[in-house]
Amino acid sequence: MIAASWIAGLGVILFGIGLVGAFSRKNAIVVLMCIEVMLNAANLNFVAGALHHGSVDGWVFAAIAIAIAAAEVAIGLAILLSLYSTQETISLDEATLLKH
Amino acid sequence: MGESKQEWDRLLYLIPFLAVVPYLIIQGESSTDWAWLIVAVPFIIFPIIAIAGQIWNGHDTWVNRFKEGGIIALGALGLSLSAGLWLIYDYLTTQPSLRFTPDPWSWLSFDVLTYDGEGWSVAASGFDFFGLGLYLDPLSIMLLFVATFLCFLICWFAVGYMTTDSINDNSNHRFFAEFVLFSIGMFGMVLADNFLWLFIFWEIMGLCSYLLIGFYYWKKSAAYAAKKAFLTTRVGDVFLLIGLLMLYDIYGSLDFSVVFDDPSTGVGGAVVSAAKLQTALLMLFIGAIGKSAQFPLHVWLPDAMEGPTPVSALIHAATMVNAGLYLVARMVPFVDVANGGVAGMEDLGLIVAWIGGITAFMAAAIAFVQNDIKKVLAYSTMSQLAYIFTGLGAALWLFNTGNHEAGALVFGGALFHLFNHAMAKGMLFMASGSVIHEVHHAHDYLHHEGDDSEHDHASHHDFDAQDMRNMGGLASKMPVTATAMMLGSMSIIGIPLIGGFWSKEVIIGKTWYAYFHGADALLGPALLILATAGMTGFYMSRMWFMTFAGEPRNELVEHVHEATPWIKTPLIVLSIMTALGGFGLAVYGAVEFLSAEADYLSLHGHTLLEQIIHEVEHAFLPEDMQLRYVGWVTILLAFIIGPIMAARIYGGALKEGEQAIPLVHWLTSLSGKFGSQNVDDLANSELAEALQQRLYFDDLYEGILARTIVPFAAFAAWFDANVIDGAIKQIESKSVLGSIQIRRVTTGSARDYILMAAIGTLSIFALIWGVNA
Amino acid sequence: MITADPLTFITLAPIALGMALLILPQVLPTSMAEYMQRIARPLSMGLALAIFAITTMLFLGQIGAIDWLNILQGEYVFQNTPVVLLEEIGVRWVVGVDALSFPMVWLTAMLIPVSMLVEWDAKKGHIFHPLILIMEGALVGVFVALDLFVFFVFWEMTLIPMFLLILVWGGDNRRYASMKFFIYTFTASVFMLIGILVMYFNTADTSLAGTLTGHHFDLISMTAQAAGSGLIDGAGLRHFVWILLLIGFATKMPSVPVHTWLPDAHVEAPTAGSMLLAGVMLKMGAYGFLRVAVTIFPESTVVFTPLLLLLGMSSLVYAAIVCMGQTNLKRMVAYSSVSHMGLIFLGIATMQPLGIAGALFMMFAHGIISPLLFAVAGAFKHHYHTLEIGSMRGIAHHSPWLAGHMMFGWMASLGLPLLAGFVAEITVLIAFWMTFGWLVILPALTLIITAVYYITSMQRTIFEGGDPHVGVLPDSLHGEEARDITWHENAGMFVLVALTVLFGILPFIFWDMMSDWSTEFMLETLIDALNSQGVKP
Amino acid sequence: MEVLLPEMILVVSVVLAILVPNIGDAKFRIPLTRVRVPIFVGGTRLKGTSDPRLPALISITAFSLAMFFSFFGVSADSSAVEIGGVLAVNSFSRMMSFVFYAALLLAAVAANYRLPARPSARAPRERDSAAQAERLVRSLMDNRRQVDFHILLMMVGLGMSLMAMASNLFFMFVAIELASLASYILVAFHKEEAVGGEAGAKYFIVGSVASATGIYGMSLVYLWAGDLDFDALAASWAAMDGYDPLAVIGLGLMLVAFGFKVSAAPFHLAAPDAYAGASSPVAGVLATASKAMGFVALLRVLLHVAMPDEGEAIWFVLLALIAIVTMTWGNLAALTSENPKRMLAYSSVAHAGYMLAALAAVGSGLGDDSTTRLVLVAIIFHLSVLVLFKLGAFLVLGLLEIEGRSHRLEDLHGLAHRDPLVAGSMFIFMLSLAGVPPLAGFLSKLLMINGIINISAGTGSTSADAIVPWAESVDPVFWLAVAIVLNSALSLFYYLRIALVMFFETPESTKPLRRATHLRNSIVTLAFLTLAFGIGSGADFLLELVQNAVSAF
Repeated sequence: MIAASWIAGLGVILFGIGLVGAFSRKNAIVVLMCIEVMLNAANLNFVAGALHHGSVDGWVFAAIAIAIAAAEVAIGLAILLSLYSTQETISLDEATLLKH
Repeated sequence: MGESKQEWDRLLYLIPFLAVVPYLIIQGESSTDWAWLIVAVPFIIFPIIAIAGQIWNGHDTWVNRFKEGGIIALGALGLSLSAGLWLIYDYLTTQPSLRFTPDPWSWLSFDVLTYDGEGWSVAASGFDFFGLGLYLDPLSIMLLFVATFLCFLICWFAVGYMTTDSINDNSNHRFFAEFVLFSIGMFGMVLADNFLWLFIFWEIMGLCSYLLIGFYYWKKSAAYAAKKAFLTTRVGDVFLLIGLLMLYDIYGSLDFSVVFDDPSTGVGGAVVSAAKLQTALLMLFIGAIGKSAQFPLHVWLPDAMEGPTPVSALIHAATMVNAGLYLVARMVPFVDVANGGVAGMEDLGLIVAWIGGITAFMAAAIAFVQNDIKKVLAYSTMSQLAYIFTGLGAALWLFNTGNHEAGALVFGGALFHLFNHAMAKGMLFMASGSVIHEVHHAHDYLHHEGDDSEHDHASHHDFDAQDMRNMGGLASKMPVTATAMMLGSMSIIGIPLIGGFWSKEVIIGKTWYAYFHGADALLGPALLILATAGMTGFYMSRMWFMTFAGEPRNELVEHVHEATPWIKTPLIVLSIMTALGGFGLAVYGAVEFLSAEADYLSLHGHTLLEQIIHEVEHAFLPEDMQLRYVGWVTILLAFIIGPIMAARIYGGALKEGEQAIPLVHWLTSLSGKFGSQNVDDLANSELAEALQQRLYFDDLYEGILARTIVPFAAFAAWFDANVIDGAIKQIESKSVLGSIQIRRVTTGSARDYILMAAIGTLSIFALIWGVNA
Repeated sequence: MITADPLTFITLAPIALGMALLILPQVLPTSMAEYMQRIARPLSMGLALAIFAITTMLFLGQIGAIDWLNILQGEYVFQNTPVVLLEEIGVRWVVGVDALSFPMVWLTAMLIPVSMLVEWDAKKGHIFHPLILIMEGALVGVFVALDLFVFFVFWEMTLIPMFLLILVWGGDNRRYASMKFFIYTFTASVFMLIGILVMYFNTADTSLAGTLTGHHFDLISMTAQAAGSGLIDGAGLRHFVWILLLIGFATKMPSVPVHTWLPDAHVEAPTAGSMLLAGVMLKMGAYGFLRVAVTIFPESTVVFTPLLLLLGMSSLVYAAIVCMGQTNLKRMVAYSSVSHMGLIFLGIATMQPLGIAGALFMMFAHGIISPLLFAVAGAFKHHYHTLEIGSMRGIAHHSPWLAGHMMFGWMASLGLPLLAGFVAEITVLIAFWMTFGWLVILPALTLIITAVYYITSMQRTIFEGGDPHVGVLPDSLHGEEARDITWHENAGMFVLVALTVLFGILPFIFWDMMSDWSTEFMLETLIDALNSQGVKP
Repeated sequence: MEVLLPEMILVVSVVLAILVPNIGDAKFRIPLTRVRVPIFVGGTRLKGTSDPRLPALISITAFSLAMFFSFFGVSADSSAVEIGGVLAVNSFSRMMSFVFYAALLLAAVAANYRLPARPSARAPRERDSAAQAERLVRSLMDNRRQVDFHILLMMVGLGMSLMAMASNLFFMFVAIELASLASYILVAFHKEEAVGGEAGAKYFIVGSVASATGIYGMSLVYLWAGDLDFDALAASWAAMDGYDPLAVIGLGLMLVAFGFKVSAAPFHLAAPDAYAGASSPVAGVLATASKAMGFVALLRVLLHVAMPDEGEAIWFVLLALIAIVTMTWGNLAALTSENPKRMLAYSSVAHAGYMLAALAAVGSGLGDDSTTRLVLVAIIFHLSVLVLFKLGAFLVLGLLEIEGRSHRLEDLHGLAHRDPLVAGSMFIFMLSLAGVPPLAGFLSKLLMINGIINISAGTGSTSADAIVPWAESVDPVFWLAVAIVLNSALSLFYYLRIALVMFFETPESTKPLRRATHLRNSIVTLAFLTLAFGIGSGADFLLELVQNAVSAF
């Protein structure tokens, strides 16, 4: 059995990757993926917590979080489509009509 | 003269006004109970004239029937005069029980905190209120007479003078309203029973002086002169105000009755410090200097002649300028050590005398070169007032050194000179006004024929009806005026037996007396006024000769004639007053009466003849040999040297065939006998130039102000807009800059937002870690 | 209601009517709306006059007869039955007047109809006059409110109609001026708000206190507490609160160096706005200072007397000097207001009943005179379309009434005796001499400076035309014929002129109550502070 | 279940909104038979049910009812009803849901004019000109979007309301996500302009990162405590010896998520873009309801969980700093903003700063129960009245948006001439935002400052006899109050600028505004309520309500 701390550690790494990706990548789809990674880091923590504390809650939380992530991706893609339809770009650096 | 008969009809309107006092007398009322009428009636009348005049401006009835308010003003002043005479009569017959009436009401009541060494508490006594009451003594009685009498007469004069000048059309209501307002100030100041109200009325006079000097407001010179007069006197007034504050702090009251009761005891029984009191009195004196146009605040008076001539006559010669003298005269109880005054204030008297002496001499010198008839009179006024100041200064010194008797004599003499001078100078100004008026009319008459009005305007401006160089030989054309002016000049010069002689003699004599009795510092003023006596003889004679004697220097003199009926009457009345009144009063002991040494005007138990001989003997042959010489020198200078010098330069007989009334005619012929001396060299000298420029005082003041106050004010305005407000604006503009900067942070790229939030989060963690570590 | 609780009526009725006249035409059908707009002006004037009548009746009937020497601090007349407004935080509707506030209430009630009269022909009168009516309610509210929350509410509420008056009816630069006016004074008063809240925090948990906070805003109770055990423990905090209050009040007065909003606001404001601004709004500062800061923190006041002296003196002298450098008539008059307001601080700084009474009378007298000045300046703007002093000469010929009022107003303002301003000046100066001695030379010199700028400005506008029949008309007239003021301007100015004379000759009408109140105020409030601070003459 | 009546109404309404417009004459042919069974869903829509105005009607009715019942929930006695261990319905949560529903109701009313339904729209025919055809197509599109919009709006409401009731941290997050995800779409719903999609995208991306961070933080907390029930967390926190890094970091990361919701610096950067890009009613919802949601979350986590019984909370300094930076940043940035919506967004940032400052004062641990309650009342009161004037201001912009655009200051020019009543209302809103008495904004700001002063003013040394020693001795919390008032003063600049252009400038078009009766009435009502809740019995009533709610917190 893998110790909960290892799982949580993986979570830290994933969260870091996700966060760094979120602000370093221009492509909105990639950023969306990074967000997914961050959410997965949280899922790992829930799982680790469930293991550590021996409660089921963590598993449930993780399952629901996955559902949230799915919804988020769906909504995200839809919104990005609408961005694309008006500005023909999904680069976050180029969609800057709104600023200052 | 049908026209003038119609004019006199207007006087019917005066009857209701003049009937009031007789009615009250019949009702058995007391004059002091009704003294408020003197001030109140003009107070009610002046807004009526102003507003009615503005509403019915140019309306036929208003112009012709009411003389644009002149008749109403005359009525009000007539009522004041009658009430004043009633009061004076009562005083002269029943005093001293009438000395003063208590304050009928408290105008301002209040409390003051005092410190008793341990703590503060509301003062139990003293410092409680200001009121307004009536205060009568010989001084105020004399001034009341001068004020009411001259106000009435000069108003009478003005009705003729002002309403016949086309330039005043539709603005005379302004004149009369302001004139009446002025009379409120003068009457009130004379009657008020405390220093505060004295100051209040004093300021009202200042206002009217301003308004009336600026009567021809469109003229730059008039507006400038008005401003100058107001501001210069304001400087004095402010010091006067400080003096009042100090007096109030010392005595806890400004009521004459309280203060004069025991001048050496202050509020709460404190002993009055001579140094403090002297400072207070000096402050008051600065106020007096401003009002009476003494050096160094004298610059406004000559310019004040921009006002209409009746104004010059009343305000700037006969009444308002006396306010300063009145104020100094009121200081006597403080310094009179024989009657409980505070010792150790000799310097006050010396300062007053020196200021007087300097001004007297300086003004007389400047008067030498003036060609404007009113300017000569203005400087003469200044000089004569300075005489009185010198006398009062000597009196203050004598009182303070314990020499009560001599002090009282010179004090009385000074006040008597005030009276004589007011009468004479009022008349002189009216006479000069008569001359100016008629010359002006003659000029208009000459230039009107066939001219269109535009040209008229131009010539109107070029011609100076006041310049004596345009006159000469008017004696035959204007007999009444010439005589009046002659008598007035004589009085001012101090020709023996005529009004001013009696008082001037006393002033000069007693100033020298004070010098002989220890006031070494008074030598200067004594010499100065002695010299001035001779100079007065010169410039007054010069004025008269230039105007009335010799041959006409301008064609228009031919067309001059005394036509206006309202003008002559006051001249005649005042001529009599000047010629005989001064002598008469001197005989009746005016000097003793005015110095409060005697309770009544009387012959002191002698017969009239005895008293006349006594007075004459006393004047010409005083017992003190030193004073006898002084007296003779005075007479020599004033009577002989001055006029003869003037006659040598300016005198001349009338043109062949012209006739004036006998005395005048004789005088002009006499002046012609001294030949004519050419003084062109002297007239072109630097000294003459300096005198023409009024010894550069005006330039000096203006220069200083222009170089200090004006840039300073501009700097202050700049400072306020750019530094104080600039700081606020800086906050605003810096905020705006900051705002633009901070908005740049919002780049529009979501990546940056995330990055910034991440950095923010990290720094927050670092911070928390730091705080907790 | 009017007889039972007149103060509430005169506060709320104008606000209610004003709001109704503003809002109803917007929501009513067109014909009724037009009718409403037509009657808005007379209706406003009617209510304003009614309020003036009520106030005068109160004075004649009752207030004038009270012996204010026996009225203790915290006792007010015409107090209403308190109404709880915000139970949670202890706010109640309590109104009352005493000799400090009543003259101000009367002044407001008098000035409102006068300023309406002067601006009788204002554009969009159906909005203008109701706004002035709202202003009246707010101003009266400031003076009668005895609950600091309500006081503050009215205090700030006065800004809103004034802001709109300047913004909509103002001059060319009204945008900047209205913003500055609002922000400047608002900023100052939020400091005051902090001060009030600290005071609030220290009030005792009595029956008045809010259910949520346990404190209350009741001024009477605060005064009592301050007089008893002291409202705030610790001199440091007391001083701090005092300074916070001072910031708010001094800015409103305004005192140098926080005065610069005033000239801008005045120059741009419409005539009625300037009149009310100078006539009443400035007095709010002095009133509040005495009512709150001095009453509740007498010791701090005594400690900070030098500061008051400094502020008052610099306002008086500095503003007067700045006046001399102005070329805009209204701006000059505005600075002269600053200068005159300096005397109020000086009067209070003397710590003499006489000085405080003088300061009160200054508030009152300036409240009559300065509206006249601004009415005159406004008439210049109205009829000559310019306020530049140098742009015209000899106007007296074309506008004799205007020139007359100008002359009168200017003279009244420079402290001519027998006019209302003189009484204030002389009394403050007497008290000033007693306390500060030769320092009086500065206010005294200011009297000269005041004369200089007033006389000079008059010289350059109404005099010196150079020709008896034509003045030098300003370019801004564009060849139009110069006219005199209209009948309603004239009437309004005449009222002010008459009152200036009335209170100059018979100052005791209000002076007596002010003086008695000041003595009582001194005895009850400041004298202990003076003794405890060991102040010696 | 009747305690959840408002939420039930919303759920039912969502279902109805999905179903009802689709009711038609569709028939289902049973396979292999010819029997056609009418199933009523699909086919040719019935005239009555396919009316494009119907969804709006449903949502407005639903929100009204929900608001109504929520209100009774507030007034009811404050004993909580626990549901499933994750929901606690009490007067506090009802108060908040009341506020949420009110805001959403107004947004729904406004959206009615923003997304006009055109029952008359039809498919273009061949003889129609190209322009006409395009217009017709757009009308049809608008009609289609009605349902989506209102469903999303109701979802937002549902999420927010559940969030206010959550007694479990995870459930709270889920509810927040529900509301947030719906609101992302609402922002992107503004398709008339190119910026709508962009605003949605940015808001979505930044928001998702923030919530991902928050969820990660929550997972750390779970790792630490093993339970996410608030009471359990509070107990764990109180029992914690020293500070467990997991708990502290988890708390910190959650603050990021909430900070984004309340738009606190430095997480607020996307907010102005989102507000400016969204349609005004939506922006109004973001600025009021969404912000209130964030604050409720903050209150729950900070005060319920992470507040020690005595002494300073670990987050005190942090929050105080954030508060000051937030309010200053917001006000400063709003100062020169030329876009009214952006300006209101920045102003909303500033208001978040004020509330954070009040919250920070509680965190200082100087106050007692009553002062804490006072601050809470202040914050909730402020959140409630924000709906009046902040949303009101957005509604005015929405009114302008109906026929034009409202993203330039020029669009407001001369509004007073075009529509005095609306301009007057806007003026009142602006003054209230600035905190000018006697408006509601003043009272709420006063309560907050008062709370701060109440907490801190007593801390100064009483022995200090001069100002400087006293100022040195007083707790720094006091200066938060000064910061708030200074910022209020600064904020006047831009609030008054709105008033200025409305009264001062000449309008670009002199046409009177469109008579959007309900919207206009709403605006005027809000203005009136802003006044009524500022002083007097109205304010008294609301305060009592809030106090009642806070006592259940």
